[in-house]
Amino acid sequence: MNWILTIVTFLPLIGVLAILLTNPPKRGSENLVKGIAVVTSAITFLGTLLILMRFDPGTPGLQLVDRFDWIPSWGIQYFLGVDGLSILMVLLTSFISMLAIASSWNAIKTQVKQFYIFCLLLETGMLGVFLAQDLFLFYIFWEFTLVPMYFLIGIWGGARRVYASIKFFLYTMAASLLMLLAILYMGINAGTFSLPDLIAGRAAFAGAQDLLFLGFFLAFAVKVPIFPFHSWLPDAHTEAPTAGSIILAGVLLKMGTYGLIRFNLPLFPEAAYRYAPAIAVLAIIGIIYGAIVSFAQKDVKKLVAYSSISHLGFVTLGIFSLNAAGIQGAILQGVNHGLSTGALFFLVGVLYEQTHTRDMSAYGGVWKIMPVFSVLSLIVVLSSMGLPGLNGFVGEFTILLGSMGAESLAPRPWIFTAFATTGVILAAVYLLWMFQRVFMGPAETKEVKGLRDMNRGELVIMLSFLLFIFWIGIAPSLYFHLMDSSVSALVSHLSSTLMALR
Amino acid sequence: MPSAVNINWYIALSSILFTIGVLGVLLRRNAIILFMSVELMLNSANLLFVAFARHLGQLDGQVLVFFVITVAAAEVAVGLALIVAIFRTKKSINIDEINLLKG
Amino acid sequence: MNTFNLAPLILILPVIGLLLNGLFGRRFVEANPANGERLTGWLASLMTIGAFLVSLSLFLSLLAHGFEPIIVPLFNWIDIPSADFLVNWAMQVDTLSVTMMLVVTGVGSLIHIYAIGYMHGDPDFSRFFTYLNLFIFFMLILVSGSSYLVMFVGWEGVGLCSYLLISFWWARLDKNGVPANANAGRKAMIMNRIGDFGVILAMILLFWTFGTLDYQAVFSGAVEMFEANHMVAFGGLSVPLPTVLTAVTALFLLGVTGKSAQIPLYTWLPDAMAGPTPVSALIHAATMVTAGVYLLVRSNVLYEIVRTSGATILGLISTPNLVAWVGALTAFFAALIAFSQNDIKKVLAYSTVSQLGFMVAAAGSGAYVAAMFHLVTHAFFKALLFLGSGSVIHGMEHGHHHLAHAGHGATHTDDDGFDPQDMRYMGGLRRRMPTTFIVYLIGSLALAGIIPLAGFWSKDEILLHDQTYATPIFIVLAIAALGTAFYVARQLIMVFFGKPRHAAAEHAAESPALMTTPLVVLAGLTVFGGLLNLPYLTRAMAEANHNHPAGIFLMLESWLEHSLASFELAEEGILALPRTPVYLSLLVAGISTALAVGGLLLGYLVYRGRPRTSSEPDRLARTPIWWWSVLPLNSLYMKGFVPLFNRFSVWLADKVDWAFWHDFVHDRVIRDIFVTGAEFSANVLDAQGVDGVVNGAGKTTQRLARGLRLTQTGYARTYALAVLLGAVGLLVYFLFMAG
Amino acid sequence: MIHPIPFLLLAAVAVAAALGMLLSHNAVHSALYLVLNFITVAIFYLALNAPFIAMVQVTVYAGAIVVLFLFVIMLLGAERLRSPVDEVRGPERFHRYTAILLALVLVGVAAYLLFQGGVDMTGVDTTAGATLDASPQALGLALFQSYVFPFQVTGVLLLAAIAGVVIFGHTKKRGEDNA
Repeated sequence: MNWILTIVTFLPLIGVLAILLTNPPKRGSENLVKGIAVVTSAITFLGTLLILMRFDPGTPGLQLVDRFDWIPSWGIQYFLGVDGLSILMVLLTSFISMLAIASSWNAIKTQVKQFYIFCLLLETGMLGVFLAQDLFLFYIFWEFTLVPMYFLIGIWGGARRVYASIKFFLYTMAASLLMLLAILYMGINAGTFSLPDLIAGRAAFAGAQDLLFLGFFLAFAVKVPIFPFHSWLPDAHTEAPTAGSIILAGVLLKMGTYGLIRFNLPLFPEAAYRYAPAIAVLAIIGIIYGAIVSFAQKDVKKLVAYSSISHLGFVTLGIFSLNAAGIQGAILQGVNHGLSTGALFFLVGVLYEQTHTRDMSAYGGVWKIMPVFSVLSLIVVLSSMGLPGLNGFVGEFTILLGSMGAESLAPRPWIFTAFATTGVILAAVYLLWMFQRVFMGPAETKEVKGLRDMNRGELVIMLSFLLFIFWIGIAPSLYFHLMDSSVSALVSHLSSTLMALR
Repeated sequence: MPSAVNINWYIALSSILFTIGVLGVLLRRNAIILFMSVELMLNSANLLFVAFARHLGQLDGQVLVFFVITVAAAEVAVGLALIVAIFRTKKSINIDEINLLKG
Repeated sequence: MNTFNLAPLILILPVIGLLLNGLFGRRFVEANPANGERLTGWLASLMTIGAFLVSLSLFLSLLAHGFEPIIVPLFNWIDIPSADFLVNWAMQVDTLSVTMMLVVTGVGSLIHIYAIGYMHGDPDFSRFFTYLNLFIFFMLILVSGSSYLVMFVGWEGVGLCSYLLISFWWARLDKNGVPANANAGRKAMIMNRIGDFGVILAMILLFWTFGTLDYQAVFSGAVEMFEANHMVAFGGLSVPLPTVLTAVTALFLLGVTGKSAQIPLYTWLPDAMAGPTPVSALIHAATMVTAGVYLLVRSNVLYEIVRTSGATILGLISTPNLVAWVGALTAFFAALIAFSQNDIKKVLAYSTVSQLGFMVAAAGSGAYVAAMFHLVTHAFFKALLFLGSGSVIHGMEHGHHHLAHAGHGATHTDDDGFDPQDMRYMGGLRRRMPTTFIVYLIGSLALAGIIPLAGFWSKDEILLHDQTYATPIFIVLAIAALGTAFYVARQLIMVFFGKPRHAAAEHAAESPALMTTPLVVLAGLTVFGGLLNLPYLTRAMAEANHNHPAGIFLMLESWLEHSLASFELAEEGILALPRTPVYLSLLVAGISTALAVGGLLLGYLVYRGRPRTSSEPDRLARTPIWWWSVLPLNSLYMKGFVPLFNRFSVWLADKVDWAFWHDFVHDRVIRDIFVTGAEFSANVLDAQGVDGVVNGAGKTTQRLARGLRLTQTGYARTYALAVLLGAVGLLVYFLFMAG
Repeated sequence: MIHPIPFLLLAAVAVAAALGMLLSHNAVHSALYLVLNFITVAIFYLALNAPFIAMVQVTVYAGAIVVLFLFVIMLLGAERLRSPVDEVRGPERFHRYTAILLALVLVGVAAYLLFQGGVDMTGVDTTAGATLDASPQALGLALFQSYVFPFQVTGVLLLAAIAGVVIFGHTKKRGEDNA
């Protein structure tokens, strides 16, 4: 027992407790609550850094394991562990949560205490999802994240917040139930819920592999979201408050891709090979469809939301390349998308806070009024577009590289790669069009002329995003090394099944 | 620190929770809080039941808890209905103002 | 001593410049416009000049160290051990990259200095120089990277700078309220991205074929596999090497057509003239657009393997030939289109497209040195022409300004339509702007290919090569050369000769020395640039030197062949590279000169004294040539494809995704099913079953409660306390007394 | 059973939540603290090999009962109250002091017992609990075999409760019998 993972996972709850114990704040002086939330999330981030320090990139297996029997009669364990597949996700979670919480300092004016409590609860849930190695525990965390997010959207969201939050909740909940069935089936048949044991005892449920694979896949596909399960995303993204959007795009969607890598691939490798081409087709449709649809959007948040579908199509494609380059690229691209899209939502939030409109036609010429903001936005847009030297490119290129050499997409993987690469063109089409509509042109309206540039706090948040955007773009090796041994173990596990299949 | 948690730990915890519940009943005037405190007391008792069931290796403790929960549910339902009814007439749920039947 | 470890400086210097200017430039300029401009402008220029000096020292070091390529590693970039994928940030200093560095930083420095004068007074002065340094930085990465992926960083980076600089005046709207500048920048970026699509796929194919993207490893691996006749196997594929390389080279060609503005992607370059003129000179004439040519020359081994193997695309045409044809046709059509342009910069833009076509054609037919030679000379004379046109525009604006202030306005009511770039408003400027006129004349004649200016020698080498190996391409290029001379003549006459057709032209003034000095330097380079790769003047001289470069002859070839592996491989007999003849062919030189002079004369005959007024239609306007010169590719894109895409996108977003998938399927179908189920259980099951029982039980309890109520008295709390007292009492009793 | 560290952490949460409920100004907060307490106790149940009870605890207590509380609080608009301190500071000082005193006695007795060595564990097979079959099936069997009569009575009680609530909840119209 190391306890470090447990402690970090539940650290935000201490913040929740502290916030609960504060006096009911008077309107306008909620700084204590905000401070507690920011500090808690910062400490959690430091905690994840501590995990990183104690993490040994050379070990492929789970590390820093916290494991004991929880409900022994059902074979359920309390089992946390971290490995190369999840370490980056854990860091991303705490980082994005910290920035999201910090970014709400001025944005949230009502029910401040509750807001931060939900944010911190959400953080615990997300960390739990990425750390849990027992399927039952995982499922609890997985569902638990829905609740705070539901409230974040439903209480502090935009005009259609109630609709969006209910849709978000029902949609993801419904899909998760299939996963629950699959989990129960496996747990009952194998007598254990802990992932390593299940992987070792795959034979116990190999007969129902296809159905189980689909059960998991649907739950994750909705979360990612993979086309055509994306219908909840534009609503949720658009209506959520800025912090909600940042966390949603930055972390929650990654839970889907992470789940695919963590559960679908090692538990059902044969099914993964069997369905890889079909899923890759969906991924590519997602890439192109998301890009084309986002080009037609008038609402800037919706545009970014659809762009997520496109970006996550790349991630899905990388995962189902089922080779080292593809999967590593997918994991890194998950992080990249979290940073870039998170930053985009933050930037949109800065604008929205001042003008209260998301309609791009209401903007134009923002560059003239907000030069610093605009330059930083440009960098983020370029990062999202995949400009080499920034983070997006590294991930995209690695994924495309993986897909071209994918045995799983044989005999003609290059067709997949070629179609996916059109996403690179389309990304430029919609992002530049967005950039032009918001930032270029003459500054005409009164709202735009009255904008103020970023303040110091916003600048600090933005620079934190940019630090990683540049770092991953210029020197991503460190990040690849973190996951390398785990991914290569996973890939050799996969390819040994492929050998057996042939 | 003793290496393992045994029944005494649960007794301690249960007593503390029970006492808090008692204080809630006696100190608060809000009838709803009062009910909550009662729930807390029932809950602490339940905890002890389950702890003893575990300690003694018998299932009966758990069965009793089941009954307690049922009764508690009924109690809350009725109690809250009462509060609502009282609130309708008195526009207050201050327990100290409900003394109509003072002898 | 060698200076190779100074190489990173050429990247660091521009970064310093751009950081300083980007962070503080605006403050400097706002604090003190005159000094601030000087400070930021010269800071940027000095950084570029510094990079030039470093390049020069690299050049000298290479000379002293036997021309062998040096790799200067910086740090590792993408490293995925389990996928065997490793790309380092590393610079390759070899003769080819140093040539490009010298051109980029040399011409770049001159243009920086020029821009200090040109951009004077612009509110975004510091932003401009930030971008310029950023551009130099990326361009140097492009030419100095030691692998395709690093090259691609620069490749995309210069595309970005191009985007930023074309849309530099993004706030401007044109007469129709269209944000033309911003649109042009976007168009350039998207067109380039279409090309990048090809480059990305090509790089991925290269990786799976050779396991690396480093130039040297790729080329040596390619030759090795080619000799051994290896099959390439990955991702379930197994194909011969030439097939893969055909795909790679064809995809690179797509990248080249994007970056170097060839058919079918050239349409962004004319629009790119919306940017400030120094940008047009630096990026859209001298350096960035030649990146495609650089890529072709850099990949010479791959193209030559395809040529040697005889592999073709679907049995139709081999990729080097395709490259040559794309280049030749672009050269031809772009020259034709230049006929019909009235904007002084648009003429130059199409001329650039056309000249790039010459280079691409040369590279495609195997004349790599000639392509590079033309690249260098073109950088000189086209930069000269663009800067000259900038000077003209500056002069015209000055004249127009002068009018407005001198109150001549009354006589020029048509001023609303005035455009300082429109050649129809010019005329007779040679008297008002003598220095500009002379340098512009030199540049124009070089462009037309008049001996002994630089343009003649490089173009002649290309023509000679194709005359020897590919006659059809030679013919197309020759016609393009004729066309070039013709539009050059038209432009010269319309701008500098005849009578002024607008009061602004009458009052135009010569530009300041800061602008004319770089012009004069470039003019000097244009005059003497031919010496760089002077061929042997007779066949006998060539044979006396065994057809190899010596002395002042063919310096560029002797320099570049160290970087062009296919030269050596051709001599070893592995590759069948067609070697360019090394002596001046009187036949080709004669034809070329005749075409140049003929074209100029023709132009003179057609446009002598024309147009007389700014509204007179062009003399060719009713001829078939004019009709041809409007190649409908741009219209096809902008009027055909783009609206189609827009409509499709809106349809997909509004109808398919929103109305159908979001609203209908989710909010109607799925919800209705749910609601129906819920209503059934609520109305049928609940109301009749449960409620009946409850009502009956309620009455009973009501009666009971009536009775119970009587027992309640007083404060609840008192009772509670009593209960507690009792409980504690009992507890104590049992524990301590009953025991 | 359970490791001391999580036990103490959970216990701390449980006590803190209970205190939170006791001291909150806002009845809604009290209810939420109560939920937290219930959930913590549910976790104890899980640790004590009582999964079914844990589930019932969460669904019935944390779910149904507290929702009912919240519902009533919202219905009455009673969430804002005077501070607990003010509330207590009333005429009934006697009550207050007696209450606190008695509470202290209670805790004191418990502490005394524990320091005395606590429950006599001789002869008790503490390992039996770990292997005790507490599955819903076993519990159900116990309920319907040995405890079937109490079970029926509970059912009647519940019915009575439902009926009572309906009657109380029924708004009488003016002029209706009000006996």
